Amino acid sequence: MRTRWRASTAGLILSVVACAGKSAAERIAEHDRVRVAWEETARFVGAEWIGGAIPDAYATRTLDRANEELRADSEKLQKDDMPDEARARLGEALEATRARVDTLRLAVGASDRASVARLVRDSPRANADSLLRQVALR
Amino acid sequence: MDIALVRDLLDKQLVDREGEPLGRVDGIVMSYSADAPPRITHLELGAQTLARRLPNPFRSILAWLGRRLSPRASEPYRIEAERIIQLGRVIKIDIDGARSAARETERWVRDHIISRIPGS
Amino acid sequence: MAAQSIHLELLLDREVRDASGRRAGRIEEIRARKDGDEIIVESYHLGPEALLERLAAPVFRLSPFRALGLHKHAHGRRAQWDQMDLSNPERPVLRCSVDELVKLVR
Amino acid sequence: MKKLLEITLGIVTSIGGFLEVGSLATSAQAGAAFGFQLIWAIVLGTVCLIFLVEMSGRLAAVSKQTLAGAMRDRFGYPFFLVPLVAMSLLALLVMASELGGVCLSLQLVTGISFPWWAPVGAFAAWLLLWKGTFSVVEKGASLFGLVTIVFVIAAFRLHPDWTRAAHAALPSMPRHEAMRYWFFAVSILGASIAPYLLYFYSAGAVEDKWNETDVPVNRITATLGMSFGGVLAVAVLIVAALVFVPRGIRIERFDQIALMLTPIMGRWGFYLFAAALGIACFGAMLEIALSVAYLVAQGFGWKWSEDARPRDAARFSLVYTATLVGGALIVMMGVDPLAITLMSMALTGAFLPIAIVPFLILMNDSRFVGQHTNGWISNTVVCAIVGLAFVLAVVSIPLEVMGS
Repeated sequence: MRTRWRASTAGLILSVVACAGKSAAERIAEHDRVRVAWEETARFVGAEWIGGAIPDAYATRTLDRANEELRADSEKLQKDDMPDEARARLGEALEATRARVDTLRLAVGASDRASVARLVRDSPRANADSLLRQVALR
Repeated sequence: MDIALVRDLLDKQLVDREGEPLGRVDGIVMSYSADAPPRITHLELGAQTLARRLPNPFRSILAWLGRRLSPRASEPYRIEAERIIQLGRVIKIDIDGARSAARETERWVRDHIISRIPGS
Repeated sequence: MAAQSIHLELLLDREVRDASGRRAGRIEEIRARKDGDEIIVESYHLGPEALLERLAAPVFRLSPFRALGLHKHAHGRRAQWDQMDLSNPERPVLRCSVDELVKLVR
Repeated sequence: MKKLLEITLGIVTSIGGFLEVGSLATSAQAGAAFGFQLIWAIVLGTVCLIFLVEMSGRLAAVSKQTLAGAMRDRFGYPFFLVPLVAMSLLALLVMASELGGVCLSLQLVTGISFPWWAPVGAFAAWLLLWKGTFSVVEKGASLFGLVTIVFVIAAFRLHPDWTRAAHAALPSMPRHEAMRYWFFAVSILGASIAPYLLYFYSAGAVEDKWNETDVPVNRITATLGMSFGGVLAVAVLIVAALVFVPRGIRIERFDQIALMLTPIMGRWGFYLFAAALGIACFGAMLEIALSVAYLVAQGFGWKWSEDARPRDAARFSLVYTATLVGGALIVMMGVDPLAITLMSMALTGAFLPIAIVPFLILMNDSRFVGQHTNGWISNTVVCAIVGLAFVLAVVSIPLEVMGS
């Protein structure tokens, strides 16, 4: 009797946790948040590196980290269940961001300040105001 | 003087004549006979005494471990109840702590591990 | 009868029944008298069944809990040394019935 | 003069214990993700910590017993093992995250990757405990700990909207990512109400030979010391909010947090962040190692004293050495420090009842604290906050683990 009782409660707990997991829309938003977070981190590193505020070792290591995280997230993207159209769009965006981070990483590695400045200026900037409103800081 | 054995004696800190810690009262041995009031004969310290107080699954494992690791150290150490000088926040025992077997493990750790490390 | 040595810490929380099998409580405290070098046991204090009450007794005497009346039924009973048969420490038995024990209200 | 020394015990306990890798990481992440909204969790944690630290000091002053010793004395042996085992395992995990913090600060400064620094950081902490005395730990940590004031300076230089920050001191419901919000709330509570702080503080009070006359000073020490830590954590949250939110950066890894001060102080900001992180975490490592040693030694009745030479308190010294080695091994496995930190803080939240409930029973037992037993205010405040932390942990940990 005891084992049957334990099996049913385990089933109950798992189902509660599973359905409370994230809906497809949330997963898409999550992937987008991760992409923006690392794109902006890369921009921030580039800007501070040009300003001479951070050492080269830190800048290259953090850009490598950004690259790894974006690759890991796109792998996770393939496993998440969501409409294919959204998966393709997100996949492209992640890939584009990763490419930009990679070029920035190479420019910093080569201490090529001019192209770093250009890359930082040109990459699409997150909308600061909307973000501040989202967390009631504006 | 009236004593509540669990509240005032069991698990209390034991110190020797100089006030150096000896351990805690892990066990109390009582001599029981049907026709006379029971008398407290010894206080007991040691890993084996502690292991015996655990619910069963742990008791056998720890007792086995104690025997394997250091049979001599885990031998319970008994102090005659007559040696109790003073009861209170700590219990003072008429013993020279440095040489008493209660500090067996402490001496073992000191001689075999700590004193081998420079600057100890 | 030869004296038998018992480990007092193993008596703790042991359930005590009287000769007819009625429950008298669990051994919570043992009172003794120290005269000179001798420590002589005088009585056994049997606490309530619930372990939590014994541990959290001081908290239950606090005003918020007192209002709930938790402290009221956390009473105990006292068995004199000659009322307790410890020949088998695993199963302490009273030598009298539960009602003959002194009731204690904390 | 002695009273002044006691106040330093409060300040050092709060620096070593309050602002460490846990509160730094959770405050920074919470600020970057939810702006000022989670300031209430820091305030709540600080209030609860003030009560708990005051109590552990009062217990030590009145009963001349430390928290661990009193727990063994009052609850007896088998029950004492539950908090002992729980707190020691938790302390090992928190020790690893603190050592991770020290290694990261060294990595920031030198560029050499962090697992290599683990043996160096652990050895330095061990050497200080091996050769130093309690007052060396106490004075050193509080002196160097003052560098953490850099976060307060940075917060002021960012001219935050103080009224909005004050509003955030009142609890509010999340507007987005509810599970992550509650996970951060419990991690912040777990980071601020660190049980090892209580063992360290009470042992410090006994080692400094406090007595009943010190009870009033103890109240000031606890309030001043812990509020000092609370202010630092709020400052970290504010700076993170104002630096990362407008840049759309959500913190996933420690590396990102290091950028926190650079926009305000340039290269100085980068190195000051590394120094503040390293020193705060190093102070916490010393406190955790000592706390575990106090907990075990006092629980089993061994000789315990940081002032004595290691050979005179052999098993006590062996325990803090083992704790440091254990922490180093976990870090050397290269586990992500932010992951260890967040999980150990959330687990602390879940373990709080095991650490705090026995403590509450002691503080209401006149046999230990004489007539200085708890007023109903401190009892209710602590019960409410510990209950909240436990509920939040039980709700948010499984979902966060499933989520991430």
